[in-house]
Amino acid sequence: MALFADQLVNGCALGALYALFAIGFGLVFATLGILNAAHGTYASAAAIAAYFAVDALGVPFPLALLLGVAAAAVLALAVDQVAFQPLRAQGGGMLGALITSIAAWIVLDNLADDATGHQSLSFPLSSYPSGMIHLGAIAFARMQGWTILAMAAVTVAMHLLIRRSRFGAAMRAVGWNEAAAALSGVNPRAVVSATALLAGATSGLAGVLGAVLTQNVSYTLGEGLMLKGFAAVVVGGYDDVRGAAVAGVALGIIEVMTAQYLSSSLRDGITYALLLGFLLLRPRGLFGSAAFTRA
Amino acid sequence: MIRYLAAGAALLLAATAEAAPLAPGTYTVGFVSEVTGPVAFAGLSYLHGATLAAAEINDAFYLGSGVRIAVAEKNSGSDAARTIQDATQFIADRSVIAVTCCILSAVAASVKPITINAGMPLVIYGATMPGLPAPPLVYSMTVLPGPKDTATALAVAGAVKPKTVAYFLAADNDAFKGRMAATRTALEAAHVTTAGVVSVLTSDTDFTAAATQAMGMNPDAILIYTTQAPAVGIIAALRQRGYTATIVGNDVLSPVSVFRKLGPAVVGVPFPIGFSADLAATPAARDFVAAYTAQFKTAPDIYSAQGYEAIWFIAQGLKAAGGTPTRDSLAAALAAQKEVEHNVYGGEPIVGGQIDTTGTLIVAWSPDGRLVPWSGAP
Amino acid sequence: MANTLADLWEAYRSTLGFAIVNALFGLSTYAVLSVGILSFATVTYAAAGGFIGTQLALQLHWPTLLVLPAAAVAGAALAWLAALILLRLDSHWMALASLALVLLTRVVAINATGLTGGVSGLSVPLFVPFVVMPALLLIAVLLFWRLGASWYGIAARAVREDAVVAATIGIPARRIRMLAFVISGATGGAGGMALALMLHFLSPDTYFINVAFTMIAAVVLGGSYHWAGAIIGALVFTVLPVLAQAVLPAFEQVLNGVALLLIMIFLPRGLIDPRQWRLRRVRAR
Amino acid sequence: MTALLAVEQLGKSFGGLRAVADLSLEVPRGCVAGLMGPNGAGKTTVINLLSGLLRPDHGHIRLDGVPIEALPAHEIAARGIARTYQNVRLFAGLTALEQVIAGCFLQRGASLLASLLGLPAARAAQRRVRARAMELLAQVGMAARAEQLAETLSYGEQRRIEIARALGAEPRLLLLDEPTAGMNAAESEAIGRLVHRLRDSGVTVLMVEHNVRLITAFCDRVSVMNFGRALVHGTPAACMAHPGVQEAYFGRRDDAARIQALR
Repeated sequence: MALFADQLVNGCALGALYALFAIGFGLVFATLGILNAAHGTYASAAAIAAYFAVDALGVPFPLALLLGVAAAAVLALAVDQVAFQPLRAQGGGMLGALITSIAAWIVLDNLADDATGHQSLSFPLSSYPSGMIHLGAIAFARMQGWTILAMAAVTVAMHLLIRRSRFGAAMRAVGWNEAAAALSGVNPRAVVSATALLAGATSGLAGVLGAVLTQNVSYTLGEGLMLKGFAAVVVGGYDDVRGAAVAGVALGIIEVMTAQYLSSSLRDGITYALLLGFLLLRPRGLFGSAAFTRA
Repeated sequence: MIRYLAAGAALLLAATAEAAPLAPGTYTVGFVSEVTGPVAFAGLSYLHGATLAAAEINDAFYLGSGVRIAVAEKNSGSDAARTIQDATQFIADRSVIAVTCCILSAVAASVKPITINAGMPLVIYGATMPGLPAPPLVYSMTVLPGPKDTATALAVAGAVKPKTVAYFLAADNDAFKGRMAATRTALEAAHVTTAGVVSVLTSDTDFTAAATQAMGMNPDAILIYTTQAPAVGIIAALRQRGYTATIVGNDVLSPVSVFRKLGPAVVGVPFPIGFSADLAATPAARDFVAAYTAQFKTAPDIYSAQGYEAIWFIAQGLKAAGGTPTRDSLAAALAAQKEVEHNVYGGEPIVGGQIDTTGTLIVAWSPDGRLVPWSGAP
Repeated sequence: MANTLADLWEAYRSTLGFAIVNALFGLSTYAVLSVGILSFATVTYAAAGGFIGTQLALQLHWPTLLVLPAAAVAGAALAWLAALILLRLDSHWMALASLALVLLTRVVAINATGLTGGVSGLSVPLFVPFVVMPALLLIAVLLFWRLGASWYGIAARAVREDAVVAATIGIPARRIRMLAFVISGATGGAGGMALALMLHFLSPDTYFINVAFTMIAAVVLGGSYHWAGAIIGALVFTVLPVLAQAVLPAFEQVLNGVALLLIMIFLPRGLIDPRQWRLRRVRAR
Repeated sequence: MTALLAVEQLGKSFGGLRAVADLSLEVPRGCVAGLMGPNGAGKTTVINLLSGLLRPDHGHIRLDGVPIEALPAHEIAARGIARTYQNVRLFAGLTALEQVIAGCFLQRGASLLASLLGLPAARAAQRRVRARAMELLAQVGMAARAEQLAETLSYGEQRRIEIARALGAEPRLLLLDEPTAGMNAAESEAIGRLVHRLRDSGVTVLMVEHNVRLITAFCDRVSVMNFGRALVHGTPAACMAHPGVQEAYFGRRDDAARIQALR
């Protein structure tokens, strides 16, 4: 039973990373209509920036985490300006943005690989709160606890921001119809930039926390998050922060439990089958009401 | 310089008893490198080792005066298609007499039939899949890790006396599957019970759950049969979660980057190694370490040694072929070689095109980041 | 001179072979793009063609030349099944679902050891005369050329540009898309077997992200409004790395990404763009 | 003899909004029928229901007595209903001629295999389709523009090409959704004459139209809708005089009188 409880916490912590990643990914998709294949590279970049802040500059971990998150946000904004803005100006469709995001993904992944010297680095044990916490029979790493808390806090904050604030209303307006939003006094360019920043920051948070949890600072960090985070977005629904969070955590738990009680070779198969299943069984529910685009 | 000459002279006496001297000229070896892509960190070491070997061979006039060996490099980025293109370009280039390549087993398996079909001698420098060598055309300069793993596991079991052990296995890597199976059989024959096998995938990054799973089996020791990134992640997760008993690693733990990354977590973890700059035992090995460190500002690793051996082995074959060697005569000459004469392992017999080393060197990282012989302590 | 030419041919023959394989993958992607669908499932068809074709040759000793059409049939059959599922979705989700299919393909390739050799891979000890490769491409070109010139070509463009309007002039969009999937599957399946013949070894990673990337890059670079675009794009993208390696090996991959980005921004319709030709023709008058 | 098109108790809601409510109307063979109503009356929804882009919540649509409301759009096109769109929807990147050839899809007359193999029958069918498309372009006065990209043409020209494309399906009933929107008086007049020519060649036409003058001049009969319901059917003159219509268009009756007085 203690093993089950331990694995449940492990699954939650892993799922929290997927959830954090999925929140930003879904945000960009809902607001900007972009499937951003480069979203995972923000996570890698944040981890690398935070690592060098700790390793080369001796910055304390909480500050390094903020630096990493900020770096990811700025990177996301830069990618948006370089890879997506020109297409927006041309009125290019979603296919074009998908392809430029793949291009950005290739470029950033390779630069990240160069930055870490083609290997995986990790934060020195002494640099972050690394001990174990024992709650009764359950044992988990301190950082796992922080990760779950961070995910919960970000979920609540983002939900309130999107559903309750003026800015959130502007975001939803741009997502619905950019031209109409502009007419009603929203500055779409500002909303787009802010969305990119927010998405980059959440992905960056997932990156730094994930780098600590998995002792992996390299480009593979973002790639690993990418596929699972993407599954979480689809399963949870891209336009609802709570959905992404729940689905991300659920996927993490399913993965861990599958490996523990079934077989790790089934693990990815189950995740992707779940992804495909949701796409098929809830296509309209996920895509909204495109009443007569289907002939 | 003088020591090269001395080494060269000694080998000259040993190896060229009957062969005619080589016709003057430059003999080119096609080297398919992997200096970009997923295994670039090792790819560079192989290439450096190979270029150092060629320089030594030429400086020592090992092949005779006016005879030089050249290494022509083409980068493949570890992509099978690119490797094949590079290999066919070497095959088409009449001045190339042999090709050496491949870290990844799948890439090596793709290139092998093409070079065999073209009658081109192929020396594989990195891939560990058993069964790749096929004399007279295909040779492997990689010491097969499986037997060394088993020997290490038995030695550790003898010292630590575990009742039960758990295994970590990279389930999507066939080589490791075979290595684990052989070790498991040997350990079970020595009455060490298997508590369980935790499967991971080579692309995994999170090992907290896997570590929890293994520790839930309460093993007296844990043996790791995965590629480098998972092995590092598993050791880190196990130690973080408070596992203090014996962990047995494998040769992927040898690069110094692993120590830099894991620090105290990996100290004392035993694993077998074919070559270590810290433990260079023979004069040839010490010379290699010194020359390599002087030229590349870093100590050679196991990969550097394999790249180095590959070129020396081809040179040895060229010398044995004598006259004006062709790809055919080189192949025939390589097939006749019983060992790699200029080696850094302290003995390197060749059986069926596959090299081996005598004995098993079991090492562990010391707290100050050097490889030292394993002390036998848990 | 003749010797030099023969050497050149020997040296770059395999590059041409891979370019042809990539062109087949590009054409497979074009086949569905030409009805407005972005699908990564070409990777799946290629895997089906490659593994099934190889097993037919190894287990049932089919002659190699017969294995290629069989691989095309296998790819087409799988594509038909995939279409039954995917065509229920709207375009964005179709692209995502096809990606999920690719990920599942790798899971199957690892676990279906009887078919794929599992993680240890599958040796393909089959050799065909090189002329088979250009012949294969020629057949594909004939197919796409005839399709483009027939009523299917115009119906496909109508469905791509506006499936709703197409339906109201009597074009059964779903059936046209089914057809496109089957054509994509056949081309992808044959391409998968051709890749097996080039590589002589298949591993679970053979038919994975690399193939997806190559085929997308080929179509984007070459242009997705004419079948010739996929072929030109594949040729350029196969040769480019060989050249880039000579110039800036360390940043080769980065250069690939930058090239893709610049093409998409400055040449969004690719190198082969029939619309541009038409506009120019009108202006020239 | 039954009407060509008979709509019975047709209803369609979007969320809570009843766009079409219990609408019934008939279009006899060989006439030009007009469908009028203020903005938001549900006219375009009716066209979308008739052409199969929307599925009705209830009610029937009969073409020549056969119910078609459950058929997919391309089946309805095959049964003989073709349409144009309020905002011209031509295929990007295709020439004028290709647009019309696409419209002739139902007349393709060759199997895919025959076309692939280039069999003589398929080639002949292809020539026939091309000739027919040219003929249709000539019929709408656009033959000279055949090789031009449709998106480079003027709005009025694009509308004509859209009509030619719809005619390619050889419809019995042609639905025109505001065919003169954005046109000047002369262009509108020309469209009106074109519609008459079509009627005379045997095509029944149902057009949604705002232009009261055009309706009066060219329609044989009119149905007026408001709030998704049919207000009145009849000749154009009778409909215009109907008080409900006046109210629907101009607000309350006394307002309408005042507006009349102001003129």
